[in-house]
Amino acid sequence: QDAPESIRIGYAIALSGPYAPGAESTTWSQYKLWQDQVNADGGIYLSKYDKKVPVELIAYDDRSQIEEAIRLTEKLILDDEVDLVLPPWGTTTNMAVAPILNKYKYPALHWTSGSDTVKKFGERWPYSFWPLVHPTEAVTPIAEFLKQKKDAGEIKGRIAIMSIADQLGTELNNAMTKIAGEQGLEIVYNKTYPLGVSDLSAQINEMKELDPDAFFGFSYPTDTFMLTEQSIVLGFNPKLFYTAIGTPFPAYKAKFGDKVQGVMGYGGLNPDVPGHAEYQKAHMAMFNRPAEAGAAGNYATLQILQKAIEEAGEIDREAIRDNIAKGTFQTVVGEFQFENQLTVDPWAAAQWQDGTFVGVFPKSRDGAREMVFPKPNW
Amino acid sequence: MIVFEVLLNGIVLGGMYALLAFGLNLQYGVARIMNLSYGEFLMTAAFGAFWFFTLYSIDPLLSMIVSVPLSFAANWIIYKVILTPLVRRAPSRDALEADTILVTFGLLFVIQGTALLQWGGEYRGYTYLAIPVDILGATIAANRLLAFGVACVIGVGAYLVLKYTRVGTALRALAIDPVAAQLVGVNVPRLSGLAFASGGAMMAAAGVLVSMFLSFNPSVGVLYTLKALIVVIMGGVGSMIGSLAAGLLLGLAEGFGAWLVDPGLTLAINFAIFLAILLLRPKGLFARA
Amino acid sequence: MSLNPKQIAGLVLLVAGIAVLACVPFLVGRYLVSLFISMLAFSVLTMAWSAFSGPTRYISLATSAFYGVGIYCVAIFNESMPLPLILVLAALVSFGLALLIGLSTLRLSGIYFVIFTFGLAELTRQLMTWYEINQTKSLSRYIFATVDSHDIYWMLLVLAVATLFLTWLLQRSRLGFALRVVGEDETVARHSGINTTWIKVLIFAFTSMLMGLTGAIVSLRWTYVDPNVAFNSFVSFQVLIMALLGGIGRLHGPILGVVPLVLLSEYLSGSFPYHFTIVLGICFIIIVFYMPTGVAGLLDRLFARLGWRTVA
Amino acid sequence: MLEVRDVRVFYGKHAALQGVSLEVRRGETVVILGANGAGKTTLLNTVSGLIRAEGGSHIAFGGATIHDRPAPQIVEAGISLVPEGRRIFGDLTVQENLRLGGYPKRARAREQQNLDHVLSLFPRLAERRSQAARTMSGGEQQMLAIGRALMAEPELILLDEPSIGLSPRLTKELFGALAGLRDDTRSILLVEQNAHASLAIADRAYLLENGHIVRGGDAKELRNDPAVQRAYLGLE
Amino acid sequence: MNATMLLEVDGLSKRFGGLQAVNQVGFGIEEGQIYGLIGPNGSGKTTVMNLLTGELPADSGTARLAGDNLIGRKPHEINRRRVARTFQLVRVLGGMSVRENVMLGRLYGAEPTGKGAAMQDAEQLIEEVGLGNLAEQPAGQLTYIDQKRLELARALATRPRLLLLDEWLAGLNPTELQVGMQLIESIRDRGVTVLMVEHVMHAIRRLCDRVVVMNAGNRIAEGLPEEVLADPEVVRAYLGEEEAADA
Ligand SMILES: Nc1ncnc2c1ncn2[C@@H]1O[C@H](COP(=O)(O)OP(=O)(O)OP(=O)(O)O)[C@@H](O)[C@H]1O
Ligand SMILES: Nc1ncnc2c1ncn2[C@@H]1O[C@H](COP(=O)(O)OP(=O)(O)OP(=O)(O)O)[C@@H](O)[C@H]1O
Ligand SMILES: [Mg+2]
Ligand SMILES: [Mg+2]
Repeated sequence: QDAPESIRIGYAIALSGPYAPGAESTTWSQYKLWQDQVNADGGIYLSKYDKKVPVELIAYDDRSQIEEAIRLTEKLILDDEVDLVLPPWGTTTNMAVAPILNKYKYPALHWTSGSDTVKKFGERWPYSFWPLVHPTEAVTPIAEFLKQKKDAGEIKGRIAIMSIADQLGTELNNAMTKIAGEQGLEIVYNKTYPLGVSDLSAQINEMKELDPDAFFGFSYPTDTFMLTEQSIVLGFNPKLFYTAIGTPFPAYKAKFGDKVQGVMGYGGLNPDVPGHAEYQKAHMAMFNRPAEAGAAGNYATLQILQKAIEEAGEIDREAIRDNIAKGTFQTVVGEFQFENQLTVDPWAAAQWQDGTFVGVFPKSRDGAREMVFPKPNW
Repeated sequence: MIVFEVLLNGIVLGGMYALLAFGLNLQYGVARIMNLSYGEFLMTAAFGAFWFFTLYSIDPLLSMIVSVPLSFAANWIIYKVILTPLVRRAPSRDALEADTILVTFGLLFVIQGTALLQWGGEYRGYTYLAIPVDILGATIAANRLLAFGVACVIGVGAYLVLKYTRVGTALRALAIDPVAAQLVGVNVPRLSGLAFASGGAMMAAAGVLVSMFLSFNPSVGVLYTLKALIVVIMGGVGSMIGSLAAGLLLGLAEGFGAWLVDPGLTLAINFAIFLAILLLRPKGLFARA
Repeated sequence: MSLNPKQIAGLVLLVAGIAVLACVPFLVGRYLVSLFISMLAFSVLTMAWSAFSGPTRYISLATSAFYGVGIYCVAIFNESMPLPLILVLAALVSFGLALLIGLSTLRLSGIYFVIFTFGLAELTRQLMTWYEINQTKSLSRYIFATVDSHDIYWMLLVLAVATLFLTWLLQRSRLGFALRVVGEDETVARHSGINTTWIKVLIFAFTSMLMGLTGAIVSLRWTYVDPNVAFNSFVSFQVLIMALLGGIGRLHGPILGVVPLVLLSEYLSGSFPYHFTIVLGICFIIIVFYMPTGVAGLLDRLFARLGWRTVA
Repeated sequence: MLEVRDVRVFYGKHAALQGVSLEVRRGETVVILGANGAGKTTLLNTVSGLIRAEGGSHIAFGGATIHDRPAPQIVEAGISLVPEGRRIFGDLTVQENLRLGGYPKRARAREQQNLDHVLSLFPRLAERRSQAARTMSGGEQQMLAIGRALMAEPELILLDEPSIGLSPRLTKELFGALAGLRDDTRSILLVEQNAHASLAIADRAYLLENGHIVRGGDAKELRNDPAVQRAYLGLE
Repeated sequence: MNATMLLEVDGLSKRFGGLQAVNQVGFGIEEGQIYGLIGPNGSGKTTVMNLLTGELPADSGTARLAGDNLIGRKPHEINRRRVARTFQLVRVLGGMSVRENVMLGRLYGAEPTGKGAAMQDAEQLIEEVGLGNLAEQPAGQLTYIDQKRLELARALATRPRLLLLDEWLAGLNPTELQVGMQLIESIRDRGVTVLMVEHVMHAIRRLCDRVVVMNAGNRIAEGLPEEVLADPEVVRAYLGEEEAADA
């Protein structure tokens, strides 16, 4: 049997509309980078034909609309008959296309969706993998850490929470509230705010009055930037300062400079693993900017996929799925292994330390750094 | 004390809302163009300030010297090249509105798409004048205070110009009846273009100021357009003081709503206030006569 | 009612067209079916929108509110209620919401009405978000409906045909006439014995009900719903744009806006994925310049040149 | 000073003016009579530059060609129109409407004098200076429209049925004022249905029918002409 | 007042901000009459019409049409109680044809019918007001006078008992005025009571059975046209000296 001319991989993603910027910086830039690198190397080695086969990407614009994402995913599968489908960007859209991918038995690693709810979909959607850390795992180790500090008498164990009124923010808030209760931490402030607010200084002032030990902003990029700037201006200096999405962005570091020292964020990576530096170099060469942690993680999922294909030796989607499910993968952000389609011990939280965003939890992970605590004042 | 803090924050935030609205008010209230690509000029100017600042360490305020006239010129050209033919051929105001909505929607797409390709999707921001200023015990960021100050200057300035100068009166006349305006010797195409371009210039100024304290990416334009629309309508089309008042009201509502009710409801409260105002005054706070 | 030969021909064509459309799922692949679903959904939304906003010139941006209400009826009750009942509920709730909105907008006109409806839709979304977070402690809902996309297609087709028929009836009726008068001059309408309040609110609510139903049916294809997805204000704008492109005030205008725009978007998003918005934006500008009366107007002129006249 | 030669105007296919020629001399009051739909408004709008005439038409003012100029330039040249339906700026105050009348550069220097003059002509406007024009009564609005046109210091003022909606007393005052307006430099071109009053103050008159000038001549002569009396004066 | 009164207005008042536009105005119209309402510009005549037709809410007062108070009702209710009006600044439905404009009145007014009947009646009314050959024209393209005719036809199509005309004769030349006046007479002759606001004294004298005069919101005189027009106060406020001499 002749080798295929190319491995045709499709994706329907937000190339325009409100999701487009996020999708660009985290996801589809990585698809392009990966394709470039794979093809520069001659392609993916398929043992069945003993040949390297280049990757061909087929892109559609879902215009940030769910309905379109569903339709175009079907189009990729039925009309273009692609070999594989790469996932879209964002929890919402990933959830929307997962049933389709599973219906047609297309394996996918849904990187940009963090939600505790996916845990119950394992059996329903056997072809879907959820490599990112989910809210409960993301906050548990931090709460445990605070508990230790409290027991050691270093802090009183008072925490303040603000969360954005979106799925991830809400889940993080719920998870934190629950675990804080279990760990005997006191929540002194807990408020949500809607997407699109442009001032949170009054809330920061309120929190400042309460003098909490730790602040958790379960936020999205715009508000991550805003919470940080307003906290600096108002001199809000809890010992632990956490903002969720957007914290690892190079733009965040660029904006706040050395002040980011000690700020914590969602997820994480180990920048010291082999390959990471090369990856960053290639990223810089292609996009003229460093890759943020989320983008690097997204790139890692492509490495996993590639390895799974190589192990299958042909485009056999069932085999690829099984390979992902049972393998252990070394990637540019660290090791991955799946259980029930969820990452075993994913990076939960990271921290800016000396200009680099590095994973600090779970401590058991290879390359986990020691926490900087308390965070130096702004 | 906290009351004062909330009040101050509300006012300053309201100033920003008003700042967003002035330009649109000129473009829609005077030049009669519903410009859906309005916010894109804010976004572009914000990027301009960002690049100047990060690449060449040029003060964002200085960058206005470039971006404001540039935006003026760009809007002037858009008005002359794209919009004037539509104004000419429109048999009625409704028809013109339909055409301009479609065209500026297209323009929005073009600008936003180009920005995404050129500048990538990353969030941008820089730190400028993020220094606390103490006002009677309340702390506020200097950059936000600056935006508020500029909003007041532009708002009151534009109001005075429209109300008391010859050109201002001509602009208002033009907004009411372009045909009759010709009969008193008003050069309608030129003044309309001027109003439209000035609106774009104001938006660029707003963009630079807002970029000092809010992060942005290529898709934020639409959000600002919608915010501006709400403020313009709430204040009354064509009334600069109306926009200022509406902006302040929204800012205060947001501040006090967050404090007294729930931060989660701030935007809901904002919309509710907007709706309530329109129910009481169907043509906005400062409806024409 | 007697028909002239041309009308009979038109009718036959229409029935044949519907019959062909009904067979589409057997004729084409699943993907094309999903394209048709898109077109049908937007056709219903745009027809319903045009039925009210076309003649009255009250441009509504509240489409997303009713659409979202329909979606949420499914999201909330899909586990606990049979589908037909949910659809009835979606219709009733969106009708009720529209009555409320309609009654509150009576004193408004022009751009004030437009932005007011936008504000209302956004308020709905904000309140829904707040309610979900504070009451259910979760923003998301899941829809696991067992409805095949073919069934969704047929449901939408029925809805579309019903909408077409109803808007046709409306346009010919006294009520439709009164709506046009309202659009021309409301003062004259009132002084000629038209109860403008009642007519506006009734038709607004009725067309909104159709939007709610569309949302309910379309959402059966979704899995994940949250307020931002369901009450996406972009839908309101898209419907407005499609109606304007098609040409307002004609029965077939909405369809002439929807079909080309969906096809054009489809083509562009495949051919110029990374430049989609730019090309589409340029297309819009070109369309406005060269098709000042919308697609319907263009066809009229084309047919006129060929010596025909369009039906309806 | 105003010379209209062979002016033709079409609305789509409908010919509203089919070759109209007339002239207004300096210091003269000329009235145009015609049934409704004859094309009177069209003629005045064409002279003011609001409507474009077909090729071949010619309009000159003070020796200079003006039919190709935009409306604002024609105002600058010294022609002001009091348009049909008044078209005052409803949302502006009376005072602002009047000041706008003085917007053309030609009239800026003497704005205050002109304003005083207009206010003395129509004292009601002085009383209502800061009222929004929209809320003025019909007749008050008419005064405002005339006042606004006078503010531009026109050499030729075109009036399109100025007496519509005025009370008998004001109509009289208006015609009195119009008679008073004329002096050696200022000319008036008047379109009026009130043929009695207008012929009384006019020097010359034209009859316009279906887009054609059918007669023209001395106002007194026309007033005594039985055919004119039958058609325009309502006398049997 | 006697039993044949169709409309009895009493104590009608309306204030705009600081301006008392209508002040305690009262009068009565007998069925089958033509009744004139005159007064200087800005004296409140149009405002009275707006109050009677529900366009503006009255501050106080009543207006009984055959005993049924109109004040407080909505315009469409008043119209369906057989009161129709025209507007001082013509209002036609510019984008609709002349025929459709008239059909409107018949489809919705006091005796709503179906489309067929409305079409027939409309043809007849169009003929009657002299727009016979223009039925297909968009109303917006008619001349001013023709639009006024059209407004009248539309008002008549609603089948009024009382017709309010606001300067309907304004802008007609003397010859056209003759035709217009005949038209109003013929309307009266078929049983419609008319209340007309008019500045054309010639028409007031010829048509009106009674006249009421307003000045600055107040009723200053009422009576037969000759009486009223000779009243020194009316002369001073409204007619000006010369006209009085003529009369
Ligand atoms: N905008 C227009 N579109 C089409 N036809 C028009 C338009 N304006 C005027 N007409 C037609 O042109 C002719 C002349 O109209 P014009 O308004 O000049 O008459 P006029 O003499 O001023 O009449 P009136 O005494 O009623 O004011 C009329 O037959 C009218 O129907
Ligand atoms: N909406 C309003 N707001 C404020 N003032 C108003 C309003 N409507 C009318 N007026 C004022 O009320 C007075 C009466 O107006 P109205 O229109 O009734 O006069 P009229 O008798 O019909 O005059 P005309 O003969 O000139 O038409 C006028 O002075 C007018 O300026
Ligand atoms: Mg005329
Ligand atoms: Mg009046």
